[in-house]
Amino acid sequence: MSVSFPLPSFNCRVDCGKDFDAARIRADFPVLARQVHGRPIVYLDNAATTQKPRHTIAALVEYYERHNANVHRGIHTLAEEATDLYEQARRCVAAFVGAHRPEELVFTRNATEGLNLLAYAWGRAHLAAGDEVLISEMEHHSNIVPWQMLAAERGIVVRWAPIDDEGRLDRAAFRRLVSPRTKVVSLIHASNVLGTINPVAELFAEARSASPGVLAVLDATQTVPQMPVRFRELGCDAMVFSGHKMYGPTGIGCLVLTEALAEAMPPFLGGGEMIDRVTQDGSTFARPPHRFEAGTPNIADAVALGATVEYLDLVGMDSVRIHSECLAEYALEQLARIPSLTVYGPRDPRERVALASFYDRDVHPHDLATILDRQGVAVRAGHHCAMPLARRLGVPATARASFGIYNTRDEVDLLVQAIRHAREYLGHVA
Amino acid sequence: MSVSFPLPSFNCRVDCGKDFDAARIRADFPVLARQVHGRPIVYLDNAATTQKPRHTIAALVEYYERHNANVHRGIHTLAEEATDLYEQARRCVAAFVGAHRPEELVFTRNATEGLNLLAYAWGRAHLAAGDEVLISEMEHHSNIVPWQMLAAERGIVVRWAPIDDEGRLDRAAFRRLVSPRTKVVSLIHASNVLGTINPVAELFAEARSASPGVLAVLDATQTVPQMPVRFRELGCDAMVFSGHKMYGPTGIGCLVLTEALAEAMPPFLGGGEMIDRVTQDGSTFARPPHRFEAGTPNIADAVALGATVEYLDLVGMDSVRIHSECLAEYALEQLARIPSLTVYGPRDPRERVALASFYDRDVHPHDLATILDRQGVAVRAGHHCAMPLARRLGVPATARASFGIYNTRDEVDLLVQAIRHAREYLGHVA
Amino acid sequence: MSLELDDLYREVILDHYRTPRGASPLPHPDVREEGFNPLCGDELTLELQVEAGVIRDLSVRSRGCSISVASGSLLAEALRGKPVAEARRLLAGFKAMLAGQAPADGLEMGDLEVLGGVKNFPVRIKCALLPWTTLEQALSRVEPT
Amino acid sequence: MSLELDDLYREVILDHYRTPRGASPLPHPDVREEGFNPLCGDELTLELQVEAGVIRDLSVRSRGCSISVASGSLLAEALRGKPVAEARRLLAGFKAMLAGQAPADGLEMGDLEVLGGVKNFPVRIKCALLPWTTLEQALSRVEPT
Ligand SMILES: Cc1ncc(COP(=O)(O)O)c(C=O)c1O
Ligand SMILES: Cc1ncc(COP(=O)(O)O)c(C=O)c1O
Repeated sequence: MSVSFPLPSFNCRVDCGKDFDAARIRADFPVLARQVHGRPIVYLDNAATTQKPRHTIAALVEYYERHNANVHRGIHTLAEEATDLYEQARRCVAAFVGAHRPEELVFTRNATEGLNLLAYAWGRAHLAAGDEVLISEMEHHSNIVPWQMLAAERGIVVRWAPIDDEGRLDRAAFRRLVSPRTKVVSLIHASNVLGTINPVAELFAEARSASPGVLAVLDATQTVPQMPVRFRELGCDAMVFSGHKMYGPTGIGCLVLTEALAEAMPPFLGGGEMIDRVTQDGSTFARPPHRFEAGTPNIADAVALGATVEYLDLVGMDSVRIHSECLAEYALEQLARIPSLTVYGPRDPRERVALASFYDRDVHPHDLATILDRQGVAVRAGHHCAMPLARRLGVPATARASFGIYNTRDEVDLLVQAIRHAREYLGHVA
Repeated sequence: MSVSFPLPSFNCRVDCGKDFDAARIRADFPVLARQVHGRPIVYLDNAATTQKPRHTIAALVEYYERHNANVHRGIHTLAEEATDLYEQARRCVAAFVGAHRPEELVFTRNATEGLNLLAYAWGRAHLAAGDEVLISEMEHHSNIVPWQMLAAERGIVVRWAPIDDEGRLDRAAFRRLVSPRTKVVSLIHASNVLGTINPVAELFAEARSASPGVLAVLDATQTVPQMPVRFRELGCDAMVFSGHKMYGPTGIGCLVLTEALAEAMPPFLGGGEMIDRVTQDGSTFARPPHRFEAGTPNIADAVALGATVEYLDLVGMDSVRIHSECLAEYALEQLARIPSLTVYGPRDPRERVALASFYDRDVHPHDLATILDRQGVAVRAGHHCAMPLARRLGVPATARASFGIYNTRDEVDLLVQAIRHAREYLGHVA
Repeated sequence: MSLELDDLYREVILDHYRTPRGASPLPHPDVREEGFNPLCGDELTLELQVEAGVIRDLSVRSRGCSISVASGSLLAEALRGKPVAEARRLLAGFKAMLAGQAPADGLEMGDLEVLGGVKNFPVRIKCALLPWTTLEQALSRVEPT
Repeated sequence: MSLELDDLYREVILDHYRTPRGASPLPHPDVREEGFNPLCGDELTLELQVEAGVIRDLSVRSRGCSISVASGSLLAEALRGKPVAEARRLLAGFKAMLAGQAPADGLEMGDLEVLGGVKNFPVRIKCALLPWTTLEQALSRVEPT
């Protein structure tokens, strides 16, 4: 059985000078019809979570109205359909991110759970006091706290690779930090604050040559929605990302693992679905990926994530990447015209995903976000779950505009205009 | 801001002789319009997962089409709306299960994650070699495997309270098993195989008098959808259940905790949302419930679970319980007329939730399930994630018919008829 | 009752289910292998006696549904006295049949073909395969490839 | 720009933001308390000098948005020289105001009322509250209730 979701049938005209047929894409996202404070919404908080195309929403509705059942153990028709849809979604998403086999993909709640799963299941089985986990100064809390918790429990050591003043990882320092004691190197693919895309394949190769058995982990949460990401080409053993940041539903994320890693890893959560045999004396466990999916999975959202990547495939991730580079370039250009702003991260849009964090000398990020909201412009203000990075940048908070496939250059103009308004409103030169 | 979901406006006529206005309720569940192998579906696999009312589905659609944003840290309008909806859902669900305060409710993926959270976070902080965890012979794997994993890691001991031949917990044996060494007593509220409702308030009181500091954990997964469940009246410290088995979406469940327990518990997963302050030297954590909700939560499904309990409140859980008892009684009566069947669990429907597991002397449960499916009747066959119980019953598998609020006595008749057909088809006396 | 169901529950299958062949334990098995399907609880014990590359005798004792029991019984009947190489060919052929693929050229499945209808019942394929995957394990211990 | 926004950003508030009052460290504080809002990163240091139940002097040094800075500055201005009991009443009154509740009978909020508009901006309430919840901590150390 296969369920087909209604899909759009346009060809993306990708052209840096134009807007990548954004009008057509926008029509796929119902929320963009909303007004906020009487203005059409300009949604620039995509790095926090993206909006959802109607294909994704329709997949949820179709699943619940036609096929809903529990998976894997059922003999009746709905159970068979639900199982097929769930495993089909696994195949779709695995293919989308360049896994070799569907079994390499474990469904989690979000990127955070994926990283914790590694720290708990692999970390507790394979790390001992004195072993080092190397992360970077630009990590999201989800790639910091799990390792710190393990450090507190097991005496492992968390090392921090610093960034340079342009917001790039300091390559020389990184090289000095990797050593045979480095047992894990876990890196953010693109920073959710700086926008920087890290040369992770090279970094993992360097780590591996210094410490052959190192576990290389990639947090691809910000890159999967913005560019083609091929798991097997990035030199990592494991990769995590979140569905809700790639136009999919909340509550579903992925942990991609090489077969070798998956086999070497004991289970994390225990319960139904992940067992082989349970007796009063002990239990044996299923093979990956089910070993890591205890209890009833988030079936509907996995299915909807499958529909989402079908949609993204149709839009074309190469086109998405061009669009994202164009918007990054345009946004950097336009924001640079407001002299009171400091914009963080590298200047070259080819090194960035489509987001810009900035700090206005005169207007605190929270005030900016509040005043922008009244003009319909949604940006985020705060530490963006990267407090050590905020400290490194020397600011308590930044404002961040982050772009998705439906955003346009016009919206960048609206953002800039809104910032100028905000400055004026608070009595500063626009 | 408050969002209103369309709600039905009928008065349930509850009367054991009638069918609790099931026709009206059925109309709320789109999937029930489906045909399977040319027959209208008779969905009797509710203990595995229930179907969803259109209110729940509509809440998902409304969330994604109007309010979607990330929660807790956003200043813009959508972020504020999404946060309000999410916290409003927490309040609804907490009230629905009789928690004292919304902060007592932690959103998880499912019941399984809730039990693992306790075993990992509380168990690893408070249990040492030789401490005992007491569970029963009728537990679901999700209340077995997490404790076994902890036993393997920490040398705690898992003790099993036996059941009697009628499928009730053996009270005398239970009393003999509780001692000051008992640090956790974790019990299923109603068995997903036997249907037995355990007298948990009394059992927890007994455990507490033998071991004053014992942690009392309740797996209420099968009772929350079938009867009024009041957390604070059951004498437990923690309680888990799954949204998808109570007419809500997949991917969302709850762990309810007393304030005292929540405060005494270190975090489980680390990442965004659950921190207070993160520095390179270590982190401090937020207060409950957020301490236990790392990363972006499953916002949409939490909101939809809130809509689901609004729906259930309207139907009225007292009425649901009467309906469930009536169906249990009728099903037991009718199944007893097939002499080749052994039906498990106590005879008195007041001691049961609405499900019946049975074994046909002549027809293996898988064959039965396959043949029933061809007649549109969906039942489950297998060990129902309770292998130790299957072993205790002395059968490799059973067939199980489990009922929901939309099932009717007519459907019980169809089930019985279909079993007779199956027997005939395989050459046995119907 | 639908025609398809008759595809699954052929008379031959029900006969093998009611009176499984080759179900007595062997006095001196060279290898004993346990098979288990965690999804449904089906179990079986398979024993082989192998001499000079030939399966002299075998036994399959199943505790499971009609499909797994019949599949085990048909397996026992089909392989008694067959060379191990032939058993491996039939194993591959059986898997192919249930995956809906064409058999290897010239391979005769004989009575085993009655289980072909199982391919239309995806959730039951594991039942039919259980004796064969257990055989695969057993063979790899007798005579590693 | 909408009227409501003017409710939030009153001229008085912006003035306190630009030139916060009471922002110099005290030479001999009796208590020093750090306030922190993990959701947004706002931080402040509050110092008190208390003699015979009266707040002789206090200092609030904020690193945060206009609302939290202005709220700290207004707090410092309002409480200097006030009895601790009075400070507690104002604290309760301030919380009530932001929760949209009526103040206790006869309580005069004075200049603090300019922050009343914050209640229409739920996500900014925490900004306005931060100095006050920090004060609450500090008072509980000076003079436990
Ligand atoms: C009694 C009981 N507990 C726990 C569970 C596990 O629920 P979930 O798979 O949703 O985590 C189930 C589900 O079958 C159950 O019936
Ligand atoms: C780079 C990065 N990693 C991880 C996460 C955590 O994602 P989630 O909250 O969905 O687990 C985020 C989200 O902000 C992120 O930007």
